[in-house]
Amino acid sequence: MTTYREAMRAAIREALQRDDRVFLLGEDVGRYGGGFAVSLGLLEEFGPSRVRDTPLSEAGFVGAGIGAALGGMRPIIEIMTVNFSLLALDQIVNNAATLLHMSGGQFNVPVVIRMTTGGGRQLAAQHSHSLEGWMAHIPGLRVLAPATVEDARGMLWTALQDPDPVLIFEHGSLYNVASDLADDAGAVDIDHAAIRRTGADVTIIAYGGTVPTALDAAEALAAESVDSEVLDLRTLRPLDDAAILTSVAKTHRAVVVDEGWRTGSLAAEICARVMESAFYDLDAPVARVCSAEVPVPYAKHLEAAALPSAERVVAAVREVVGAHV
Amino acid sequence: MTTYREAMRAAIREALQRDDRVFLLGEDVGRYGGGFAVSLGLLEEFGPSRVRDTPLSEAGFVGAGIGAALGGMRPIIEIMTVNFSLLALDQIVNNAATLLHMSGGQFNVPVVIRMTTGGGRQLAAQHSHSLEGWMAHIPGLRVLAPATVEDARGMLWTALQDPDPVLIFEHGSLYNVASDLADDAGAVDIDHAAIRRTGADVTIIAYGGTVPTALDAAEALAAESVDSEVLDLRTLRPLDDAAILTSVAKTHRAVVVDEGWRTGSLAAEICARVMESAFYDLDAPVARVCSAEVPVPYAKHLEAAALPSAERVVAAVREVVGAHV
Amino acid sequence: MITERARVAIEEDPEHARDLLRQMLRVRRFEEACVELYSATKIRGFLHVYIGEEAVATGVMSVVGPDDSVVATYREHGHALLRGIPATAIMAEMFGRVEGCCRGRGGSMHLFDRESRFFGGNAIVAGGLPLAVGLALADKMRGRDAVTVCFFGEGAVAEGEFHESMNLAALWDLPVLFCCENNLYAMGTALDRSESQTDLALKAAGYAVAAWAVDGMDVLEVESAARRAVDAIRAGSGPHFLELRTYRFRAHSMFDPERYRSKAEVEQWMGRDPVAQLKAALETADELPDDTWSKLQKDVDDEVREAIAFAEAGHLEPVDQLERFVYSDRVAPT
Amino acid sequence: MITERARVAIEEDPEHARDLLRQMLRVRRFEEACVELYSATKIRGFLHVYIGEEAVATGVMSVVGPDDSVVATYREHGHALLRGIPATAIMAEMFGRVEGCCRGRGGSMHLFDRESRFFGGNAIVAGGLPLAVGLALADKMRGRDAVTVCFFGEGAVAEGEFHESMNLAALWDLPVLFCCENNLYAMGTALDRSESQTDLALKAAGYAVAAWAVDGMDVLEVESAARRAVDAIRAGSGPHFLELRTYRFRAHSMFDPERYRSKAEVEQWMGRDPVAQLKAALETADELPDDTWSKLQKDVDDEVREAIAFAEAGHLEPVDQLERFVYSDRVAPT
Ligand SMILES: Cc1ncc(C[n+]2csc(CCOP(=O)(O)OP(=O)(O)O)c2C)c(N)n1
Ligand SMILES: Cc1ncc(C[n+]2csc(CCOP(=O)(O)OP(=O)(O)O)c2C)c(N)n1
Ligand SMILES: [Mg+2]
Ligand SMILES: [Mg+2]
Repeated sequence: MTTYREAMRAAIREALQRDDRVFLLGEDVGRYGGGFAVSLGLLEEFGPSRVRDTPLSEAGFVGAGIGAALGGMRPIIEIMTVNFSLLALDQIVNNAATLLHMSGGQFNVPVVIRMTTGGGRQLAAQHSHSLEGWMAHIPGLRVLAPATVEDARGMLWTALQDPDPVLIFEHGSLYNVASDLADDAGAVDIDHAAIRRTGADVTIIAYGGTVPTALDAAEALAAESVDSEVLDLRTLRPLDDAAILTSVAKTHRAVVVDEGWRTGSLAAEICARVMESAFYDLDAPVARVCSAEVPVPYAKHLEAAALPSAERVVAAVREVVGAHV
Repeated sequence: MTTYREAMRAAIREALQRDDRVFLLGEDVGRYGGGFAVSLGLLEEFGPSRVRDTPLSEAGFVGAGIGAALGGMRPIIEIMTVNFSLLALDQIVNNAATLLHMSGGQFNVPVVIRMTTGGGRQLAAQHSHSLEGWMAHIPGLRVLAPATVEDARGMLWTALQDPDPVLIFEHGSLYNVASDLADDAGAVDIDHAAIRRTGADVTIIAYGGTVPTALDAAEALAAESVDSEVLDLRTLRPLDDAAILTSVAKTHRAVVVDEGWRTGSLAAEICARVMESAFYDLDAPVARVCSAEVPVPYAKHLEAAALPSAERVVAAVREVVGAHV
Repeated sequence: MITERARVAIEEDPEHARDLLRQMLRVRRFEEACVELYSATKIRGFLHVYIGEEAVATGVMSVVGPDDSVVATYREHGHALLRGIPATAIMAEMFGRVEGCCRGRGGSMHLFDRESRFFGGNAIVAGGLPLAVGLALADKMRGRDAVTVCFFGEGAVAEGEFHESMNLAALWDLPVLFCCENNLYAMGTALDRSESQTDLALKAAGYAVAAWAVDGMDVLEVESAARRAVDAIRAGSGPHFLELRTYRFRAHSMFDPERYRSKAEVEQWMGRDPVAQLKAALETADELPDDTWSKLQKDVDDEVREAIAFAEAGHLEPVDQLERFVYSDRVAPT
Repeated sequence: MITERARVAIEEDPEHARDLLRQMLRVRRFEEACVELYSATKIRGFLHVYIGEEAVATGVMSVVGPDDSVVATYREHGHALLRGIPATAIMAEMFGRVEGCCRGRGGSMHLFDRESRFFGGNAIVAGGLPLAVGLALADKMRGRDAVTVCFFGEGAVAEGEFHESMNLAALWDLPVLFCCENNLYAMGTALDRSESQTDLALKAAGYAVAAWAVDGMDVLEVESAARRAVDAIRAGSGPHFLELRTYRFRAHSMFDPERYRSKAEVEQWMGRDPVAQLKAALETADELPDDTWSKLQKDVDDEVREAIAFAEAGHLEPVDQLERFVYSDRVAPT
């Protein structure tokens, strides 16, 4: 069994081994071993130049990573958590996402920016954001959300081959998830969504930390003979419209599970797209299970109430499936 | 005739006169008169303490404004353009929007943050963002988009009475728009959307800089005997669901015009809400006219092609109204 | 080994010295309990303790008045306690109870108190500095004779928000006391790996801010430096910066294998334990009879025990209140 | 009034001095044309001219080699021209033509050129500094003997990104030359209203970065300082910071009523026009015969005229190409 954390670490190690232009930089990625212990041991293996601790200066080191990419390197930038990425948004939005276009195609920015995202660990309002859907608003970026150990192992290398900036969001609750991983597991495609469970009655669309939630809900629903298809988006920008529409064309019903706040969520985008492209396929409006629109509270019971849960997904599916089952 | 710029200035002047806790701070609001000349003359009238020039330090002075609000003042913070607000997002999202909740209701943040938004003036990729819909994702904020001279005149005072942070987005293309303004024009409500044109066949939903576009389109459509209702959202967070749903219940068709990039736009949120609440009222899927998903290019013809236009709105309405007219 | 300053200070006001000891001990014992309660899963989330650094907040807080404002970091249990938030309310907060100082919404990293002008509790490194500048600006504009004290770690110095805040405070001549708690590490990053120039007080010169370094393990030194700075600020001489040289004895948080520093280094610093130092000084001066010390310890232990009992007995905010405090209850604006 | 350095420099290499004059004049004439073309609505958006500041970019660029990298601001026509981007391509860019150096997508504020390692053209104040740090980091990690030169205004110094970049460059000992174009104003904000401490070279000490101030109106002074700094950087002594004291003769942009400074101040600085100064020095040294000067002027005027003609004759990118360059054309990654 391999944990998501170990898979991520193996992916970084492989990248450092295979391409000497690759290096890891971020706060405490070296001696500390990473805020979430993802890079533990890599400093010893690759040295302080390629596993590069930075001071607390998110704008500075994210911008430096972008500059290094312009200079021919392939940086993996770790922002300890998505919450701190707000300090680096100018660099991400105004530079990384924009330079290629502004320069008329001359300067691409082959950088990968990884960060931990999400709530559920009682870290309260400043440490529990789920901003991956929000970031997916920005043209010029590609946004990934590995939900499985296999994707944690395989998305990084593919992302590093992308000539343009890629953000990878690792949900904090996934690091300890373990599953079997083939010895030769390696790069995976990052262009397509994946069906994690096939079903006929409803499509539950999820990504990252909400995939296990969706699968749990699907299990519970199976007991009520509701047969759910679970679609893992995997890539949040660009969205795999075909996968979404194919599934919805089959089930005629969908529920989107998204840990982002409801208003302006990625779930809203999916609703809009399904309506635009499959309006007449739908037997019910697409439903959303998102986070409550509150800064995430510390207290366990309040936090749990704020975030999507299998129970809330089950309830939403029941509503969508309605009297038809 | 009063311009939008003059109306905004009159609103700031009135606020400075009426409440000695109010002050204006931002880059070049004083001697320069404001990057868009909104505050021209106010330094002379109110002095450098209350019309306070700041160094180039968006995080610093936005955070200072938030702190001053905690300390009992009523700051109006001007961020010269929305593009620079990316540098202050940590303060806006992690502090302004969050302090009330984290403190269990003890510390509200009565701050108003104004900024110029939008494209259309050939300012290219780093100076043409429309991020107001994006910001509307954040719980704890109220987001306003005055589209008329009256609202430019009246929204500020109401916003200053709000105990919580309010962002006001002023579309750069509106500053020179002029219309009659009553001598006694003053505070306006900021809770409701406004119907700017009544119509029966389709609801065109717009806000800020796209309201004139929507009205132009409605005029053109009238010539084709399509009778459009134009709804100006005015407040982007919280959305006035009732106004949207009432209009859609009447027209059964809607087109949202939003200068934000399409994916993850406010328009997507509106689509989702209409689907959630009025699915069976709809005669056609809600359509979106948004910005093309590109960093806004400099060249005039490319920029024009990237942004919503009356022609694109007309085309979208025609599609939505379809064969029924 | 007892410093001359300690000798004199104790001689002049032994009661005050004992009170400083008591304050430090309150923080120490409270946090020791927190660590245990964390292991017992009563407290969750991130927990950052201040053990070893108590002299800093104790010395500074001793010269701060009720109209002054305080801004702190996520390592702020001590600051909150010293500022006067009841131990009960802090502990209940960490238990996630509605009786907590933030109704359970903040937790360890977000303690707030309106009454004592304690403005958090900020989990974004350097995120509190601009707020402190603004609070001081408000005081200055309102003509209030107050000081805003802002605590932050030496790790924050690398952040842009530090730079912008120092410049604004100095440019506008604001009554801010910047207290840099230099414990030599930001998580696992030693100061010399985060700053090209490690003399932090010298950095303040770049902003024309008066600054000096202080032995942060000696509460009397800290108090005296803080008094000097606060007096100068109240006299109108603008922001001041103190580099308080200290050390955290424990891990950064509950998830820290401490691979970045040696046991020997930790032990060396523990030899300068601020609580033990002041206790020894009082003993040397014959100002801490056994029964006084016992009573002091007992009072502190009682306070902590009571806090835990209070927290245990606390209630949960009803879930239907989840969305409250996102916006103000719509009464008249404050 | 001719300086000793100028006398010697001209004596040693009159051809080179004439070339510096020619380069400054190229920038001057090109931008004078831009202003006219702006009034004629051929150029749109924001236009920020460098008139008065030409000695800075000319002197610095003179010591920068082809493998070095350059990062500039939105006031960068001069830098682009001096770096070797053809005037034709720059002018076409400002006309929004596909023949422009960025195919018309960038405009005045976003000139880029891959071949000459000219990395923009950044309209976010201080936004280019972290990029420069990263470019230098890449050079260092690849073992390339190159320097990254980063231009920015004194207004940028207040931004957090300046602070973070200086620290990173120094901490990692990177080959960056920070060129602070101190023209005393950031839009309408005078330096002493943006910085609590206005000696910018001294600020660099806070990062342990070698720094000095230079007369930015004297191209020979600038060149000599830049050479000294670049040589030191190439010799491995880490980042350097130059404060180049200069002045912009024109408004900040085309929308600036210039209410924040006096005509007298502007005129006084115009008396130190870098073009006029060097021309006078060459004349004094008898190194600028009338026909040489005429020829030089004619060449420059021809270049500008050609650029305009080229831009006028340019084409528009087909609208169906709008969404190109948001992502790389999917060929093999570079
Ligand atoms: C902006 C930001 N980046 C990263 C973090 C993660 N983090 C939490 S504490 C910490 C170290 C801070 O060190 P210092 O400022 O010295 O304070 P100390 O913990 O030593 O008291 C880091 C990196 C954060 N909270 N905020
Ligand atoms: C982050 C940011 N804030 C504000 C602006 C608006 N702005 C453009 S130029 C400028 C002044 C910059 O002054 P300085 O850095 O001294 O450069 P100069 O224009 O004098 O060359 C300002 C405030 C901006 N472009 N970027
Ligand atoms: Mg520290
Ligand atoms: Mg300047």
